Amino acid sequence: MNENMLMTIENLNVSYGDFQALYDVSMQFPKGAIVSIIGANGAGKSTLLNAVLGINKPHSGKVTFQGQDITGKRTSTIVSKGVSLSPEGSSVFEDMTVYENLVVGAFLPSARKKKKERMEYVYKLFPALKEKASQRATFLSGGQRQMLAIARALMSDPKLLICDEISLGLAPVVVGDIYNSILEVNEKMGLTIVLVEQEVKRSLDYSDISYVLVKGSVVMGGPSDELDEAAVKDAYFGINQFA
Amino acid sequence: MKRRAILAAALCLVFALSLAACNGGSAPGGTPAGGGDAGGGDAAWTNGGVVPDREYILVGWAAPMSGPQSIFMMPTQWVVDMMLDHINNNLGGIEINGRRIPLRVVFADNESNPTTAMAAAERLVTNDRVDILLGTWTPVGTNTASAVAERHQIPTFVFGAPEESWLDGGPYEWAVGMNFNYYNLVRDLVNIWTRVDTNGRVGLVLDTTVDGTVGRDTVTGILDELGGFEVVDPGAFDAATPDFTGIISRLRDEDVQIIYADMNTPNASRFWSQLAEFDFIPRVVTINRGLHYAADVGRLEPNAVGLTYSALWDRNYPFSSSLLGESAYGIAARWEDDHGEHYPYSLGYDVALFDILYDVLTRAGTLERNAVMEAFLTTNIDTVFGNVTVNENRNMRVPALGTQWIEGDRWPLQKSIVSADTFPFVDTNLPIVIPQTTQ
Amino acid sequence: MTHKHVLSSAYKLIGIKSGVIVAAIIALALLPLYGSAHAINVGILVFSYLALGQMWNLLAGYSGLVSLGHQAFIGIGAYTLAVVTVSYGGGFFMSFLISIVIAVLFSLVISFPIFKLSGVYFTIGTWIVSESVLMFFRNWRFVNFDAGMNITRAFRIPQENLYLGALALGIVSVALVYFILRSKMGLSLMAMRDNPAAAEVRGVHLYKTKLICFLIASTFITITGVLLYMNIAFVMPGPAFGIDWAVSMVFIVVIGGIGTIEGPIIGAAIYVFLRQFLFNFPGMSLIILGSIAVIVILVAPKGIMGAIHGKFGFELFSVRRKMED
Amino acid sequence: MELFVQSLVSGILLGGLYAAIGVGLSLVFGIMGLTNIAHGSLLILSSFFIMIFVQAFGGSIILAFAITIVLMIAVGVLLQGFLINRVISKGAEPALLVTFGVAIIIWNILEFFFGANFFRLSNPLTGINVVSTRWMIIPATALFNLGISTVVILALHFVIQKTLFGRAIRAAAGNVNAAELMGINTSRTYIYAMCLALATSSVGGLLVGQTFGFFSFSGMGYLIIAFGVVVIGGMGSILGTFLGGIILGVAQLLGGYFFGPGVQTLVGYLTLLVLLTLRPQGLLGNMTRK
Repeated sequence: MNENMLMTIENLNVSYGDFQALYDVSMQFPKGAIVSIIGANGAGKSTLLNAVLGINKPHSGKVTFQGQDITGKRTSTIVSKGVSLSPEGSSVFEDMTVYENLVVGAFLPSARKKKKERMEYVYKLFPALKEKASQRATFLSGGQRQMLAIARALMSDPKLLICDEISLGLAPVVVGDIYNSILEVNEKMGLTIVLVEQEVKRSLDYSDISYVLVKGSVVMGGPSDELDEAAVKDAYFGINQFA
Repeated sequence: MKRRAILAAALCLVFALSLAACNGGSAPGGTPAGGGDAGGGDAAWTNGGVVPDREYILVGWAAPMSGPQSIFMMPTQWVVDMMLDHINNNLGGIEINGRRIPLRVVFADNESNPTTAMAAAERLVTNDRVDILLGTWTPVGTNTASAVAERHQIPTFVFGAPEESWLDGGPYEWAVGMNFNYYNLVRDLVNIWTRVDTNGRVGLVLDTTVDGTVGRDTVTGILDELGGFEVVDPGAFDAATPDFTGIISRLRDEDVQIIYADMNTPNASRFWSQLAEFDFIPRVVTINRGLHYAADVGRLEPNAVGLTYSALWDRNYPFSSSLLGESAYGIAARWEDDHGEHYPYSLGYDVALFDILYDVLTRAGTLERNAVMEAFLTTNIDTVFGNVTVNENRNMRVPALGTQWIEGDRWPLQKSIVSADTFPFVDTNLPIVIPQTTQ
Repeated sequence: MTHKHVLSSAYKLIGIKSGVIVAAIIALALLPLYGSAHAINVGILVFSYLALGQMWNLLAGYSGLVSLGHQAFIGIGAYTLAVVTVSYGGGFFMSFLISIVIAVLFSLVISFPIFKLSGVYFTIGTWIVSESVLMFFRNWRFVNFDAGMNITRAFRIPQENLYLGALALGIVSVALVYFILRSKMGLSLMAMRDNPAAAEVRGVHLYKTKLICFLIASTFITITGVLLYMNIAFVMPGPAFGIDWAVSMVFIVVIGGIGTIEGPIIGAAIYVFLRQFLFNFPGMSLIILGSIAVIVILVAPKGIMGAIHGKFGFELFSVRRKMED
Repeated sequence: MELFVQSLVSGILLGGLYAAIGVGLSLVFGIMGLTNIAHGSLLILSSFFIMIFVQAFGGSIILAFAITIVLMIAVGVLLQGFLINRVISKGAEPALLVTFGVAIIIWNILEFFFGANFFRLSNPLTGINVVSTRWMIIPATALFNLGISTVVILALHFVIQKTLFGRAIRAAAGNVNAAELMGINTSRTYIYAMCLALATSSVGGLLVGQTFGFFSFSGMGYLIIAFGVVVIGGMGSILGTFLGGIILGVAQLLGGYFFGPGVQTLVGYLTLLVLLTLRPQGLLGNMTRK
């Protein structure tokens, strides 16, 4: 396990009752890289994230982060190690103001010290949030909620930021802005990022490594530039032998 | 499918058989004080059954051993142990069918609730197969036990409720009572009021419980008869009332100098402190039912000296227990030595109970029900309540005398009998102390 | 409503288990002949509490209506019995009839405010309704205020008749819930419980279904109240509308196994036998009862039947629609 | 006319006490959506603790109150940590029965030690009237109740709204998974919330102990008041609870003024029901648990 590998997933199996959702999923996440996970609806993307973040307990398999085994640990413990997730549907705290959402984002003791500095950075990254700072999150638009979710995830000063389908239901121009901000964060702060997406082309363009999930198992994986877009699309739609 | 059907069958039949298993009275029927198992014979007992053949007399007592009314049971265990020891050891038991056999008591907790009270009484009769059933303290205990008496034709003795409320479910064929008469109770309180010079304006502060309801009709009747009194009635209040502001303001505006209240202890404490807050303390303040226990009354703020109420027993009654031969004063003093606090009035009832039980069983000489009932009905005995006989309502009427809390010698507060007109044997109408009145 | 497919599978199902169940019912019905007075007395309690528990189960277990206020209906049944027999000298049958009418009217009236609430608000709302009814009866001269009423006519009822009445109530309550769940309404009930929003979308008249269940359960609890008080024979507002009725219903259903038909059966038996056994520990009984409730929940949150169902997949009254395998 | 003013004023003062009784429940109710039936018994438990420590430490009620708060926090940790946290995810009914069980256990243990006697906490302010005119009488004790209750509620409101600890609690109430994603251990947050609730309930226990006095089993009586106050105010809204308390107090006393003393409590409950149906989520209710 060389030290530049931030997180690895080995043969992860997850099932809900007697329905198995993930089959022997293995992935690597090198430090500083942008890794994308591509898969259609129901391919098991969110199940994978929930298993990694400890929201539901995996059946078998191992997740190690910076050499430490975090399989099935409590979500808050995993987050305290430096993993952060901007969840699908950007579940912001509706009854709190934007400012309060961000403050809660910096709940961890390590993040609390740098709260001021990170707050400036995040406001610079997503200027729209600064104007809405004292408004309750429930009044934000779709795009703004997504920005708030990512900003909130950044507030905990993570080592690994996972973005779960941040483009879902957003206008293309808004998605463009968000992706550029993410690229900036990756370059500026060397933050390892995982993009979970349904959109094949953009995933390949923006990421260093990509994995394709079909019906709960990894059918393709490797450096993004080596993967052929057509093959990924076929796999994605489960046309040829992978189905 | 087969396996499930068999499992289903097992479940149903086990369920049916376990119900039938109650037949053998398998569960040990209560832990009778004074030892002895109550398993007993298995003769069907529902109505007119044969007496189970066992070597002792079993008395079942359905009483409030938990919940708000359990305060009445404070002296009971002490009295039961003392009396059973005296009867079984000193007197060698009671002669039944020519042989002296011991007396045993088995308790069942009615949790101060009629639902549990009925279950407790039914269990004592059908499971423990007691020879005599006792049901005590407020209609919750007395009326449910009397209902079981009629249903199972078993001799039942009940006490601790107003005679009028008990008889509301009567007349009973198989239940005999030892209850105070509410008319006499109020009559003595009114007697106190006549001996204090006031403007004769009486304010009623009565809640909606049995005492408040019976009390309102009784007191208005008596005051009309006597004349010279004017009743101010702001209306019945609910026991869950948080505040007496409205009532007190009304009484103050009507310049009332006598208050006749009937409420539980927390309301009495709240009412008394609100009277002080409104600095409206009339010359006579009678609070019935809430001031029975010295420990509770001692916690009233301001000081409760001068408050009057109707005490249902007092150690100063010049009588003694026929069974123990000891005076009421002596028994109460002994209890106070053992427990280090002011004696509770229910002590008198528990001692009188055993005087009566011993006398009835000795005279009956058998456990056959009709003979026992006959013995109950012909009771004429001297006990800590004085001479006790059964009236036409099958009730042994015991006194309820006007009493006042005064400075105590042994305890901070002490009871003094100030009005005993309805009970000729006590002639000590002690002087009435006026509370620190603001009028 | 009589969907061919449902009925056919129902008949097959009934065919196998009915013999067993009917045998048990006969054994219980004959109990007065061979059982002791104590057994009959306990039987009255078991089947009355079974009826209460099964109805609360219909509300909380199947319709998602967690009520803490159904002691109001027990009180209404009790007072109907008291007023009809004592004030008007009517008979028991008359009391049952009138109690049904009052129950339907009262549950209709309170359903307007109560059904506006959902979740925990509904639970608290029902309790506040019950407390209001209690306060009303405690301040009503006609029923002798808080002093209570003695149902003298009920003193001399033979216990066997009460037992058979209770048995009938218990059996009908189980059958009622079983057939409601086997019916079309049962389907919408389950849909409503699992996902109210989705159910609403698919045209399930949420309000109507909930209302029907509420009316059925409330009326049945009222009748059980009448029978219970033919046994208790002394009604006071405090205990008749007391929260301890709700405690016993929750205990029976949750310990037995909520959302199962067998749950309340087991729960009622355990509750009554436990209360009888605890008479041997006067003054301590409630501590033990409370502790057992807490321990069982920790060990088997889904209740006893829930645990059994989980482990062995055993269902006496299964309401699953099985494919014709 | 005087009685109307007196009833209104007494109603507001009484409302302060009702708010103190309800505020602890609003926290637990709002955060965990837990219908805490044991709230009343826990409140009375704190009254008994205060009484014990007053006797044990020579009559200083402030010292006794401080020790009681520490003890009630310990009770909170035990109750939430070992019992309720295990059951809360299993649905409403099991949590309901567990809290019923806890309520029964507490009042019966109290009854085991203290019997059915009536107790009262002494109040140095008894008998002093702040205002004592023909028109209106305001006893110092009642004003003290309103004052303390206001202070506690404002303090709690500040803690919940402005501090990180309070925001973490609100986050856990809003969305459990999202809160966990912030690194907030929601189980431990529930324990903190329960401890905070029991600490504030001790204030209720003190005021109830001084004003009304208490038995071991008076808990259930105060539970219905707490639920009423919380439901009017709006689940989880601390200020709403204060408002709810005042409304209930005034409704009861004005009900007594207009319709006679017998129906004071009944009018209070009917007001609750009317308000509940007009605004099902309560007057200031916003924080409903997802």
